[in-house]
Amino acid sequence: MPVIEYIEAIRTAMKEEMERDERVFVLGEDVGLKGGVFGTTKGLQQQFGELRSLDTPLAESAIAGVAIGAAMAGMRPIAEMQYSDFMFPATNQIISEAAKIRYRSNNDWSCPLVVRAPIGGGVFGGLYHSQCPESVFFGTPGLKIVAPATAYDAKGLLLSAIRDPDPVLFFENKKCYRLVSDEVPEGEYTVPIGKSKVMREGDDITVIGYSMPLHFAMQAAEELSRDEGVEAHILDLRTIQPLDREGVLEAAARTGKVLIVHEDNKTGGVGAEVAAIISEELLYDLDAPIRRLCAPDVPAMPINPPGEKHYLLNKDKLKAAMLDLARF
Amino acid sequence: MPVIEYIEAIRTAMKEEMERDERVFVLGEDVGLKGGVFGTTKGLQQQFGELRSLDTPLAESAIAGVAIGAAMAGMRPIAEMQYSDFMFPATNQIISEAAKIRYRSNNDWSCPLVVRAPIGGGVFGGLYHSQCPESVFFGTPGLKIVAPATAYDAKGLLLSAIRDPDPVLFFENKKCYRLVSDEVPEGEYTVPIGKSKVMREGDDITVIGYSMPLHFAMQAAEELSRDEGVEAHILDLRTIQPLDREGVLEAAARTGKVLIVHEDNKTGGVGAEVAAIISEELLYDLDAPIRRLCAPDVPAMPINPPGEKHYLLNKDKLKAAMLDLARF
Amino acid sequence: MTHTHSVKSAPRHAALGLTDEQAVAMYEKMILARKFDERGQLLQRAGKVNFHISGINQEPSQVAMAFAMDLKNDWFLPYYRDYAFVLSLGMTVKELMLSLFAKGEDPNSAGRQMPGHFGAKRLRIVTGSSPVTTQVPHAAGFALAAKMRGERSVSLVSFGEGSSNQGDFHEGCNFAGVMKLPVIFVCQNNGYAISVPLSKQTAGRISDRALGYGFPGVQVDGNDVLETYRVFKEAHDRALAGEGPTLVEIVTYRVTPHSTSDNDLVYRTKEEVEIHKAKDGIPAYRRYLTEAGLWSEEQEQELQARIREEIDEATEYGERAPFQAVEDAFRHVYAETANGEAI
Amino acid sequence: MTHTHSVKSAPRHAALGLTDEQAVAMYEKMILARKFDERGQLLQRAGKVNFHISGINQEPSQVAMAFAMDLKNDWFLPYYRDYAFVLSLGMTVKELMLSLFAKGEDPNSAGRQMPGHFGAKRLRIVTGSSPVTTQVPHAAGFALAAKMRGERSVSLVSFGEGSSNQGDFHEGCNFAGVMKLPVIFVCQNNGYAISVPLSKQTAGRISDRALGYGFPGVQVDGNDVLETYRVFKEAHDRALAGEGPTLVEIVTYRVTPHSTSDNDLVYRTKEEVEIHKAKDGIPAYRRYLTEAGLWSEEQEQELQARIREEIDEATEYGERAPFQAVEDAFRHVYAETANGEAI
Ligand SMILES: Cc1ncc(C[n+]2csc(CCOP(=O)(O)OP(=O)(O)O)c2C)c(N)n1
Ligand SMILES: Cc1ncc(C[n+]2csc(CCOP(=O)(O)OP(=O)(O)O)c2C)c(N)n1
Ligand SMILES: [Mg+2]
Ligand SMILES: [Mg+2]
Repeated sequence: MPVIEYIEAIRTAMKEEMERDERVFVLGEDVGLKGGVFGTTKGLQQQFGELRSLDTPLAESAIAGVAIGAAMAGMRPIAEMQYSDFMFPATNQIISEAAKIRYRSNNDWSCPLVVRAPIGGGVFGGLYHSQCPESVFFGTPGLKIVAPATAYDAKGLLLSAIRDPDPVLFFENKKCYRLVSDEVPEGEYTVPIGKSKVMREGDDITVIGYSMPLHFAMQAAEELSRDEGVEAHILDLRTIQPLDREGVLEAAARTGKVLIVHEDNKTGGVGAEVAAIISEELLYDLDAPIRRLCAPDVPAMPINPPGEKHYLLNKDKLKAAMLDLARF
Repeated sequence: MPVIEYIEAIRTAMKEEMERDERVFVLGEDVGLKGGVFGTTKGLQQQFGELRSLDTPLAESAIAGVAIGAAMAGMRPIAEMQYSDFMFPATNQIISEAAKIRYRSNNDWSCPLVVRAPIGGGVFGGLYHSQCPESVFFGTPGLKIVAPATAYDAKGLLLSAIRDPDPVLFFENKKCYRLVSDEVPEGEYTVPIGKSKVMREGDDITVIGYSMPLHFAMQAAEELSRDEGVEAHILDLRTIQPLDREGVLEAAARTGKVLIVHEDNKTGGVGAEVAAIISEELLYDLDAPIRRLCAPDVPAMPINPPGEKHYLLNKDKLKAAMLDLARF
Repeated sequence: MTHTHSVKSAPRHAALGLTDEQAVAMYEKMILARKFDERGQLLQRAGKVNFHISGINQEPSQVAMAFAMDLKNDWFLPYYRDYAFVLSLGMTVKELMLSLFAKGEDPNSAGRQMPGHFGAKRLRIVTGSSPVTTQVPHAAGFALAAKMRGERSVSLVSFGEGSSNQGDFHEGCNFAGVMKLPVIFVCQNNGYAISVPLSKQTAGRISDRALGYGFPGVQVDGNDVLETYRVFKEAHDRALAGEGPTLVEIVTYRVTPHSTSDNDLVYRTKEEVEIHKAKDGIPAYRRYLTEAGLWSEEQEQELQARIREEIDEATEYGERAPFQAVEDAFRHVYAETANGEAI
Repeated sequence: MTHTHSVKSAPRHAALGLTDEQAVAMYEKMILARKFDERGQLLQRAGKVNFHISGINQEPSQVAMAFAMDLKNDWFLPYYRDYAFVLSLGMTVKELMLSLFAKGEDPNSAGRQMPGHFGAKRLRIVTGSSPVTTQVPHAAGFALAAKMRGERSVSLVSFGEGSSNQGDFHEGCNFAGVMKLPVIFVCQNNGYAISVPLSKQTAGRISDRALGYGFPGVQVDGNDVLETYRVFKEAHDRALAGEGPTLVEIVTYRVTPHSTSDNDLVYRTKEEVEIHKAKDGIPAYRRYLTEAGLWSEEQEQELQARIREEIDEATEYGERAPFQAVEDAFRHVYAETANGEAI
């Protein structure tokens, strides 16, 4: 199987789905000739024309709102937010509209929309080009939210998202774009929304997370296995809404020691819900308090390199936390 | 001490603070002659004039954005969102701007702003006049969030919020407006932001929550005490950001059995964080799994009375859950 | 925009391309909407329903705009005062009553949403919400879909003048303007947004805003049924001809309080309201039809009786109908599979 | 708006009320900004900094607008290309370099924010963020505060033409319009928003939008320094006279790629860029000063040398300065008490 970059997997998913289904189109800022500021939509306008790879005015509420209208009309829009930091102007359209259209119309109308938005830091983007906005949208019923960590999942989840009959927020990690490459089948396959994946098996500690920090966890796990004989069980949530309850509980029960990781800040993050689910269901199977390793409760990372590094998770921080938990 | 209504406590706080400090003013839709759609600002325009009880155009992003500008300029604006359901157009101003102004300027600028917004259902308001938006803003560093349950706290917290040097979201419960009355001192006093309050002492179970559902918990607790001999310990968070960790842990440790309640839907709510904190710190002191009783994960309550009732918490639902936990 | 009423001999409606039957049907829809609306107010006062929001005095222009549209192909994004509009699109009084009573059979939302929150796919009426102006970009989205699929379809979206100050108005209009989409933006300027008069909403003229988006803006007297029809017909023609959007500002006046929860005498005088009530477009249009030989006192009485019966029946039906079963209250957050599970 | 250059004998700048010293100072600021900006590009290419965003070609009008303002009383809400503007307001090249190198001493953000995110209370420059157009309602808020306190203060806010399509533009302008606030809204229309040309941003003319908010909109050639100054002076006078806001659309062109991360030749031609480079307002202004007897080749060489030295020093200082200590990286989320705790 070909090994491709995470960003290539996203691009390929859009391209193949646009070839397969003419209702699919992508709209956003600079997605046309430029192919997106990261290059995610490169080539789509050349192949599919100006309407299906549509440069919009600089107005995120309209990008979402127009896409919602088109989705209700039967199209399958993919709305790109240039950075997830810039999707907040579209919050009302996403939360008040996309999320509630099916419910409020008692199933008469629906909104099969994908909103793609790059999350995460580590690119010297500073406060407003690095944020993780998951916690803002997490907990809004009616939305599905996915956040792939691998190229394979990125393609498979994006296909599922496009085909899903409800609105899906697709949080792609901009640091993964070119850092992460893995085997991706050519052609069609889907990864189901709502199902987590065991990335690594182990019996000593369980790490639960999503997106970029899992790669640090995997690296740390290899080192811990080699150096300390500690075997980590690592679960990739992949979908953060709806959470895969069974997957979470199974992974937690496996070792009884749970570390939850994400790059979004700790308070009010997805990790809180994962911890709450475990403490609701599995309290007596735990051998250690549930720990969370997340970004600090600070607006976002500074642009200066030491500050950014200080803010972000990395392999060493993961390793220390994992070892500490193993030794508990 | 005079017993006054919750809504009166809010009005009085604004009035007294506007008398004391001429930098304080209130702006929003219909806050002027009409005195707000609930009557919260009644009389303020007559007393303080058109500028200090300012009817704005129908544009929440401007209400927040203009207030942010005025706050940076040294004023103390109180921005009223007519319903919390309608504050989502202002999300970008609140999350990208108000919350980050001090941090991004390295303390050169600040944003002493209060955003008042009525939350909660039970008024036959349906999907868009009943929501609890806490989880959207919870977890955004730089914001403080309060949600009083009593008239006493409403006044004391609003004074603290107005005087706070940072942005505070003040979530007042519209069902409490006229249903809840209690003793409120005349004149100035403050309730500190970030401190919870024990509403009732007991040794059997702990109920932790905020806003309206606490009144159901109190009623249920009285009945359980009388009928079942179960004594509930009830903690009002009052501030939901920053959470009063010590207060939470102390209340949880007191009984070892915790029920968390809020009207916001369960997944991703404030209750998840409370559960996560307890499971992080107190795992070995628990005698039962941490439970949460919240609204279902549904966009919001229907307007039809049976549907609304089915959706909302009430004394009986609380009582059943509390008894069940006591018997665990 | 200037215009002259050119054809001298033919009656105005015929000159505009309206048949006699259509001209009469328009009148009937106005009366139907007015009577439904009055019943809604009564029902609320009688404590039979919690809430009613009225479109009284805005019916003439709402009917006119509906009659200028293509009911088979266009998309409609109304706002909460658009009873006369949706009745003209084919919604029935019974359906409106089911919505008013928040009953399960209500096609708009099965009694989940407040009355006035329209939506019915079979009538191409797009589901709406309470936060104002969100529907404006949706209308552009429907028009974009039509353009992509090469369909001859126009979308019409309406909203109040207060609501035109939301960012979504600007973003939606500009998007439609730059892509020359077939959208008609309708601002029903009734002078108030709850208690806030136009003078505190904006210092500009709403119709002038179109200029900044590169398409025409027209102001029209909403009490003049046929002129309003003409303006919409023209906007519809432009849209179908690929000439892009039009912004229509209907000048009207809200004669009722904002809703049954509002006491308007706190912020305006009875006299002001009376002045505007006197300008009601319905009697004027009735006079027009009478003078054109299309309407008589007998027809009026027959119509009033028929409508009273229709509304009585609908009221009774609505009142008796069951609420949505509470077991179903939490359904349809997401699509369900055939066996009722969420996918 | 029409206008004539009335005074015949006096040179243009004098007729506008600018002293010779001011006229020359304006030129010096343009050159300073241009040279700083070129250095920024070099530093990025040399790998000394990660990122630079350029304001080249927009300096003449930025300087003109600053010189029309009252630096003691007005409030300034610039956007990321406004180097020439903030330099004219009193920010130093050294401070800009500290920001470019993201160092702790940077007064804008202590190296937390990207370069071009200005803010300095001592200069009445309001802290800005990356999401575009959020500063527009803030400017109305500053003006509202001034009005409430009876201060003679104007707020000036600038943004790009792409950004003028955000809802916050509409809401902020309308708010200021209806309350007749002393705000100058400045759209620096440089033809592109990253890769998207004006023709895909809007079908309208930005300056025309003011009409819909009830205040004047003016389009001005940003390469014409003195005409730009005149327009801002007039807007400032109007604001102080209580006549409310003005929208100024500066017509300019972005000759550089969007930022150092952008390759503009993917979406436009070199020829197009060259045409606009040839219209640079700086040489024209230098000719004007020379013809007015205010500038000479010697002065030019002295200036260039002085500026080079200033920039060299600032570069060196910026490069050597320490980053903010990581212990301080998480401070100032909330106000701290005297002993460093959050309150
Ligand atoms: C975003 C938002 N903010 C506030 C409200 C509350 N609200 C409902 S109707 C209304 C006034 C609308 O005025 P206008 O647009 O002029 O329409 P009208 O009611 O006059 O027909 C307001 C403020 C709302 N529904 N949505
Ligand atoms: C809300 C938001 N969306 C997207 C971006 C990404 N972005 C940064 S600059 C820019 C283009 C701005 O164009 P314009 O307003 O014309 O200003 P210019 O850069 O041309 O001076 C975009 C899309 C952003 N900063 N904020
Ligand atoms: Mg109105
Ligand atoms: Mg531009």
